[in-house]
Amino acid sequence: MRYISITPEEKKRMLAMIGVDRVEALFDTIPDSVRLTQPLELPEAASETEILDYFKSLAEKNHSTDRWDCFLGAGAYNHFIPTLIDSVISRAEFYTCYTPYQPELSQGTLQAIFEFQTLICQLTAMEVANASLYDGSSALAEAALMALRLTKRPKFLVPSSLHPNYRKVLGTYLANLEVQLEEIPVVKTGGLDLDYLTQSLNDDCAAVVVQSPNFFGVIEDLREITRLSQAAGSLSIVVVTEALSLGLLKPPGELGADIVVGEGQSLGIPLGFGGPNLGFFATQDRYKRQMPGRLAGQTVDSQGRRGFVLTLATREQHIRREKATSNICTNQGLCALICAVFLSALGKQGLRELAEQNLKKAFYLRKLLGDSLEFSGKSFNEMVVRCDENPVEINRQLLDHGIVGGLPLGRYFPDRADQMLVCVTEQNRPEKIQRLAEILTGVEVSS
Amino acid sequence: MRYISITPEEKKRMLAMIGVDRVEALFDTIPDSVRLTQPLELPEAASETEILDYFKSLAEKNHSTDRWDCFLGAGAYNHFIPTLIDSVISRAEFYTCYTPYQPELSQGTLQAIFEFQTLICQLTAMEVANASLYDGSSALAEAALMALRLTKRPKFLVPSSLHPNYRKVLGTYLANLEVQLEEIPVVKTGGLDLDYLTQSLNDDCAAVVVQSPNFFGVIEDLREITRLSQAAGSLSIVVVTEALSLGLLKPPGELGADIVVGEGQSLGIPLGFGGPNLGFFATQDRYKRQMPGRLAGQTVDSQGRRGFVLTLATREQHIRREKATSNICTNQGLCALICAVFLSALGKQGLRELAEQNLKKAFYLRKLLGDSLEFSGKSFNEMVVRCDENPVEINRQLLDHGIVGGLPLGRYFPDRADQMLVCVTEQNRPEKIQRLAEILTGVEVSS
Amino acid sequence: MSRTFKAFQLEEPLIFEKSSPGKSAYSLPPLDVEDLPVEEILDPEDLRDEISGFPEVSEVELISHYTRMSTWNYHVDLGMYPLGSCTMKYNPKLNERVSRIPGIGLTHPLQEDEQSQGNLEILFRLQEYLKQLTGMDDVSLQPAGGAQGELAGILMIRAYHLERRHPRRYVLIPDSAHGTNPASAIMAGYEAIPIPSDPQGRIDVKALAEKMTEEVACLMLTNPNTMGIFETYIEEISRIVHAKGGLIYMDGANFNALMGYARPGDMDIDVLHLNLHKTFSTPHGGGGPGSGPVACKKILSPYLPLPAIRQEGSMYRLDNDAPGSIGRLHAFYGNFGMAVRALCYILTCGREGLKELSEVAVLNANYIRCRLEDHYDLPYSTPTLHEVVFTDSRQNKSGVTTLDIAKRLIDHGFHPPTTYFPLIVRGALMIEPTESYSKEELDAFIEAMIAISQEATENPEKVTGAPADAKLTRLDEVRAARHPVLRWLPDGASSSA
Amino acid sequence: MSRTFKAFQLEEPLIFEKSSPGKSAYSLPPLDVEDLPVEEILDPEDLRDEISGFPEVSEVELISHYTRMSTWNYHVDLGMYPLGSCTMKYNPKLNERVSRIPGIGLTHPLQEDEQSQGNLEILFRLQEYLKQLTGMDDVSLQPAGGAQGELAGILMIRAYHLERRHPRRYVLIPDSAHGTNPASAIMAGYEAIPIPSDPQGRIDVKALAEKMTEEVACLMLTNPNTMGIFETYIEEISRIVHAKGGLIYMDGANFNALMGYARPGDMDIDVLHLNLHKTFSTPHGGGGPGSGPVACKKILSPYLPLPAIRQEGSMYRLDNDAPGSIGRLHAFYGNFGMAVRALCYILTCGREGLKELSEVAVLNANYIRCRLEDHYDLPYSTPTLHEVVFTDSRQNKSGVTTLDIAKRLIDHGFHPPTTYFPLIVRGALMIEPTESYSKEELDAFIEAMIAISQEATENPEKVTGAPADAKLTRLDEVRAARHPVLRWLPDGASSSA
Ligand SMILES: Cc1ncc(COP(=O)(O)O)c(C=O)c1O
Ligand SMILES: Cc1ncc(COP(=O)(O)O)c(C=O)c1O
Repeated sequence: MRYISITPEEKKRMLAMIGVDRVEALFDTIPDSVRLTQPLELPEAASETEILDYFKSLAEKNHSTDRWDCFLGAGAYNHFIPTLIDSVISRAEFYTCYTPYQPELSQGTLQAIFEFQTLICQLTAMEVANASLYDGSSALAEAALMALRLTKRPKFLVPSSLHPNYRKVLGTYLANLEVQLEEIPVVKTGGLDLDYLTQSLNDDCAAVVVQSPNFFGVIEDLREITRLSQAAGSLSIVVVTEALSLGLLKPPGELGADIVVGEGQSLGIPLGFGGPNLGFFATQDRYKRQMPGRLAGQTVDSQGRRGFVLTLATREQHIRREKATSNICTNQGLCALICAVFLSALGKQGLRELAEQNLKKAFYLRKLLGDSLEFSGKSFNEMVVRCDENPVEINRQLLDHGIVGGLPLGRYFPDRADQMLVCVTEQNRPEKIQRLAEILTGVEVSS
Repeated sequence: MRYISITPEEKKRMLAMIGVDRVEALFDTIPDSVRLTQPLELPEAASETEILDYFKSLAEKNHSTDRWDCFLGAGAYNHFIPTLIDSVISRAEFYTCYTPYQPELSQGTLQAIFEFQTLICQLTAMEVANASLYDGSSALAEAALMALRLTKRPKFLVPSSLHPNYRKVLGTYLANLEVQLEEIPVVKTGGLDLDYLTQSLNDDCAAVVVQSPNFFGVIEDLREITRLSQAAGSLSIVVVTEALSLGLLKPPGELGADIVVGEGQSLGIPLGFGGPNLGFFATQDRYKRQMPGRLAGQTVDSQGRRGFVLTLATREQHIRREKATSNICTNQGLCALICAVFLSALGKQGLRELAEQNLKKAFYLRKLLGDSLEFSGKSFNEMVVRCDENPVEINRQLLDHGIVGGLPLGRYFPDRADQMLVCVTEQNRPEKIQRLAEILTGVEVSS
Repeated sequence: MSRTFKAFQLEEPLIFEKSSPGKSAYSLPPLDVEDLPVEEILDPEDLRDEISGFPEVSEVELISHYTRMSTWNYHVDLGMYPLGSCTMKYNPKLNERVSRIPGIGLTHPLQEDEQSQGNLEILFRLQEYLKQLTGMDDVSLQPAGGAQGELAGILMIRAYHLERRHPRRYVLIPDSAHGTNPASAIMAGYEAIPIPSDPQGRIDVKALAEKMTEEVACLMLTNPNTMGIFETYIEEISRIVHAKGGLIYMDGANFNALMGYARPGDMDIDVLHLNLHKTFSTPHGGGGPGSGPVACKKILSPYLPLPAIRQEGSMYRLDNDAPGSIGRLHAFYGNFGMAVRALCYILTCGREGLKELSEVAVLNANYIRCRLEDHYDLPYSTPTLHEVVFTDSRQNKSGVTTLDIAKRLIDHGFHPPTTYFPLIVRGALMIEPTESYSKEELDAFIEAMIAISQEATENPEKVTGAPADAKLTRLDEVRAARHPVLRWLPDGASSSA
Repeated sequence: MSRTFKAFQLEEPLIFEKSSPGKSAYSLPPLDVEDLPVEEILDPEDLRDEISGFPEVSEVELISHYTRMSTWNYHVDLGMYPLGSCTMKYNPKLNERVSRIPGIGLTHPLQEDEQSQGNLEILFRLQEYLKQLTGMDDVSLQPAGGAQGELAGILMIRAYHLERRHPRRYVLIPDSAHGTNPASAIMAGYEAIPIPSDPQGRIDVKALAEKMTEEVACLMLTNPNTMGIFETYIEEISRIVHAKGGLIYMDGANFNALMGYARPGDMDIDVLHLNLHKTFSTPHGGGGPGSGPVACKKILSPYLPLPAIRQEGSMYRLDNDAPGSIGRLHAFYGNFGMAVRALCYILTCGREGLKELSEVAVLNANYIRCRLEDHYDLPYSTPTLHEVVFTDSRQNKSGVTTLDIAKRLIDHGFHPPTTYFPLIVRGALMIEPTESYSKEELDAFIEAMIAISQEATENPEKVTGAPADAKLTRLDEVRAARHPVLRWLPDGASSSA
């Protein structure tokens, strides 16, 4: 067993020192009645070669984006990942260490978290951000819990344009807490119904949740929504599933958001079949003691030198147990590092350029799709298309063209069974965008 | 340009400090007449995405061993490479540093070289080994040059069973030094002709060169050859192109070799289209001051603590210039590290087990080939097969079975145009070995 | 040879402090469609201004930035990391490689099942193995961490009770439990009632019997518990809880003690979570990502999070159809990449290997215990499994505390154990060696601990002033919390309370 | 913020000293053919005994062994590494990734050309770009290092003269040349004649004219030379050499100074080598592998090493057919992996980028020169390009030498420059910053150098006693050479002279 460093000989000596004769004796506190008597039904150890062969054979059974042009988005985006990221996160110094409980031995991780928090603040234009949460959906749930703590009000307004899986996770987290979720419909633009929102807002409202760009790809009028919300004494929680959009769009913090949560996967994290992802959480300074999750803070050592520590731990489960702001312990540390490296690598110019490429390439498709678009609202890199055929069927055809098509909306919205949510990123080649448009519209693209 | 860290603004300030106005002025010592006036005809900078796409498209044009079962050996062997090797050598600490000229800042590299030298000594059963040479072939050439220095005799006996490319490199290095190379033929076993050798040995002989297992895969009678050589006052240079054989076969050092050189590629280094490889060089302690190449040695620091340095530098070009034992400067440092990691990972048991697997799988093919074998001598993992058809033609057929066949010997030996040198390693699957045998012999294998 | 030496390392400012205009570390292909001005596509007022203070560095600087920072971390590849309850074992390189195979990692979670058969097989197979290892009937890999696994389990318990028309109010939690346990119970809408430990360090069965009522939804048990002690009276505990219609949740964070020796499923456990980032060798990543699969008995299967992964003939598919389910906990399927690594680990170790891991983990902990018990106070004489908890009570006499001992271990070249946890042990020093390290490494740790106990008497300032040999001396945590500086600001100013 | 701080690091014995029976770090699949005893296949006397002292460690130990050792190295990703003549520039991560694409790296060198078209394209394309960059007519990528490139070039020159029936006897080599130059000349069967440098640090043209006879095969010139000085009189030099039928070899190790500014091909150079591991960013690997392509004018093309890579229509093929060739220098095609990286680098930088690299490399060197010339003696006032050589003559007055200054730089957190080379400069300190590092890093280096020059006067023992902050203090190199211990031996004994 190459992962064990004690030899049989040493085992014997150690057992002798301990004063037992067989290693089994060390397990004697386990009553016989619950002790395993027969061997587990597990395979024999496999060699490295066999394991690599096996996983490669599994890989062959997936339609991966290195071999297919993929137009799926919906909360997980196929973006460029600079090579240097893996060089950084493959350093054992970063990936094998624990949460930085001992700051003197963890300044690398702590400084990186501090930088990550700052970058998220810059990106969202918020005042504070935490060290990460599991993913965008649970970050939203945590934001709702925080809004509950802050407002003690029982109602959340949630648009139907929120990512349906986020909606479900929110439901799971709030299920037992005696709150209501009221749904706000969307209008023709694809944005949420502001009139409906106005009417629904009252002093029962803990928070208005709004995703922008929303699940249908449409950019919401955040300024107006946060204004309405604030007027009703409610908080506004802005959800961002496509974090790259923050490279270009006015950040929620400048538009009045109280809490901004979202998914950072776009920022350097491989699609990875949906995980690990990166939940981010930002809010205003005045709310920081109600935030969930870890926070790195700057301080000094006993000689006055700058250093970083985990701080405001009295919010956390390991100190406050049942009074904690959340149960979260392990978060998505390495993904936060990835995100920090990604943002630092792209930097001011690169992030903008990448975001613009997404906008322009998606707009190129929008133009090709013309009348087939379901919504009139402006979008970043996603859009909903009405199809003449069943979208699932269309996707099957697309496979023959080396294309993994968009998301058939019928999967989540029975009344949208004829629609497909399509995402275009910088990774999609123009030929494939054209081919997609042709198959979706039946009209040949002249190029 | 992401590989440059000076901003345009900084450039200006630096130029001002230097006292010139344009950066071009710094090049004023280059006469106008030889200065480049028009831009180079090189492509524009390509992005990371484009570059990855390009190299992946090139990869598709190769028949690589991750997709084909490969029966080529002949000095480059397709062996298992433990994953941990790349983890070690991908540490920038190891791969980005220079030759350890400053020992206080290079103890990691130096200790690794010292370990490598020891491992090569253990493997070959020789007393000293250097820090590496370019590859097996130039290591042989350097050995010949050393034999010249030691004996001052003008003749080398070189068997026809020496790797033909090694023979060529030897020729290149010795071309201008007034020495003769006399060829020793092989006998039916595939081993060199001992009678011929006996007759050719005289006091003109600087060294007898012998490769074992030889180019035809046959294990030579090293004990007898070194005995004969020594009796004539000649040195013996043993060449090992398949270093893995040393995990099983009696090491040259126990059989009387004066110098053992070879190729370490088998020991953890990817095939890599033939390079980088790893020349190793080992000899007896009494010859160490005539060795080419770098040597790490143990010493102490001014406080008496153990440490390592490059030593016996008076053999080397940077100290002795034209009187150096060789011109070599940069060697194959990182490949030596790979080899050290590989040998330490496999260890005593693993190396033996891997070597045995090669032996047994090759023997399995030997049995299937039966009468088609050209030579009767014992072999490790390579053998020569006589074919009914043109081996190049056979190789074409094999491709259809996912097999990259052996080496058509006609490429090097016109009189062996009907023969193929086949290598079997632990990487070849039994089905493919069977298929190969079937196609080579025309006889179906019952399994 | 002493374990450590002191040498220079390099400082490094914040990335923002290195930044200057005109540097960059990226390259993008040119836009390959029509290049319209952004303003023609979006309303100018929807566009953000340049992000002030955002980094601008070259690739070279970026790499040296993170490389330097990395050298300030202690980590598993460097040496023993005996952080109790965290199972800081070796993270195999093969896992990392396998998880980076493009066809596995470069896959979109919303592809049709037929397009993801490889990945679904990974999930399915891992589930099956975890069922076998734990003796439970069903598994969901969705929880993205241990705490989320707990939440899932408690939500399932609640759903179970709800279906029986009575969600109940309380969750019983031993006072030695991890903080996530009560926090998770609360998030599921319960109140937590602590159960004291008995003088042997186990759950006080009498107290349990007293608190156990029909208002109690479940007991949250950690087994072996956070003292490394097996809950030997598990059967009695189970009877007490089940007799009142309650269920038993097991925190399986300490499963590294049990593999091949005992299975929660055979102990009447109803639901548990595992930490793939502990027992199954996936890296801790400086704080995640982890993975906290939840495993349950049949009675709780209907409530498992969605989607489930099912095998139908030779096909795997995602199943969202379970009306009783607690629903989703994650936008997709949890931290899939960790599942890949865990499966790779199980296949590498195999049946025998996994058992040997637990065996050696327990052996090592007992070896440390036996060699240190003359030097440090052992609060419980009860036999322990994979970890051992000492206290600082002997060293207190010379004014040396657990914190001091921990910090002094740094100077001896070791990461400190977990400190002040479990809460019921005053000044706890919780040591979990795992199976990974050599006897030489264990001995060096033991000797460092012994040396510190001597220093505590002979030279206490050395201990209370530690660390002296780390990048920084002790950090002012009070100041960090009183005047929080949680981000860098361009003008050197800082957000503060 | 000071550049360095001191903190503990971990010691580590030799791998042999960690070894004990029963540990292993490997796994192999079971043998999948008939398992005959080895003795039935081979003669027992052909089999070796167990290798005594061979390592036996676990994977965990192996990883921590090399990880700890790695931390004892200074390296390019950590900071500036101003080793003159070595061009210690950043080694792009993208190069490393590209070189590890399985379809490129997992290829056998003896496959038929049709099976290796991708790799042959890499070699061919790189050759074409190097031709363009150097202005030469032909390139071979076979030499596995700079020194082998030199050997190749000199052998080609010899072959050229031999074909003209007179191989000639001498090679003229400036006294400032790198040691490999004379060593290579000797290996090709020539005698080396040194040519002195003139007071400006250039080749003494008069002396050259005197030594240049019809017995001289070639002049081996380094340009810019090892002082970083361009050989401005290159045209006159060329006339002198060529007039006597001699050829000019150029050591192109310093090509990082010239890209986009000048081409050896336009300077009447007949043959040169480049160091891909200098100018073209392939990593130095702690001493290789490198790559030393040789480039030549048409007159020397027939002698290039074999095989050549040719394009025929849309196919690439290896060509072994050149009767005049000097033959092979490598069993296969040289260090192919380095060619992959170099091509990746050229494509990444592009025409403009390569020029900018040279520009900034020269700018940085001149900036350092200008900021240090008040503090260190500059032996030549001649303008320099990509590197600058100072001496220790000012510091000598207080007993401080180049060696001391170099060692003291370590304490300041920098890798020292090249020392005592070129040989013609007494106490040379040869600084080559390259284009990679930031101005902050250059400034920090400059300040460290200035601080040392102050220390040399004010506190010379600090300098002569350096390094104080490295893993070890100065090592006893004399002892190493007098009593060589070149390998570990099981009994702690050692081979010695
Ligand atoms: C006993 C115990 N339970 C639960 C947890 C929580 O696990 P996670 O950090 O993955 O949320 C931990 C981890 O620290 C633990 O030690
Ligand atoms: C000027 C000069 N020439 C030649 C060489 C030799 O190159 P290599 O080390 O690749 O053999 C070097 C390298 O140190 C050098 O600096």
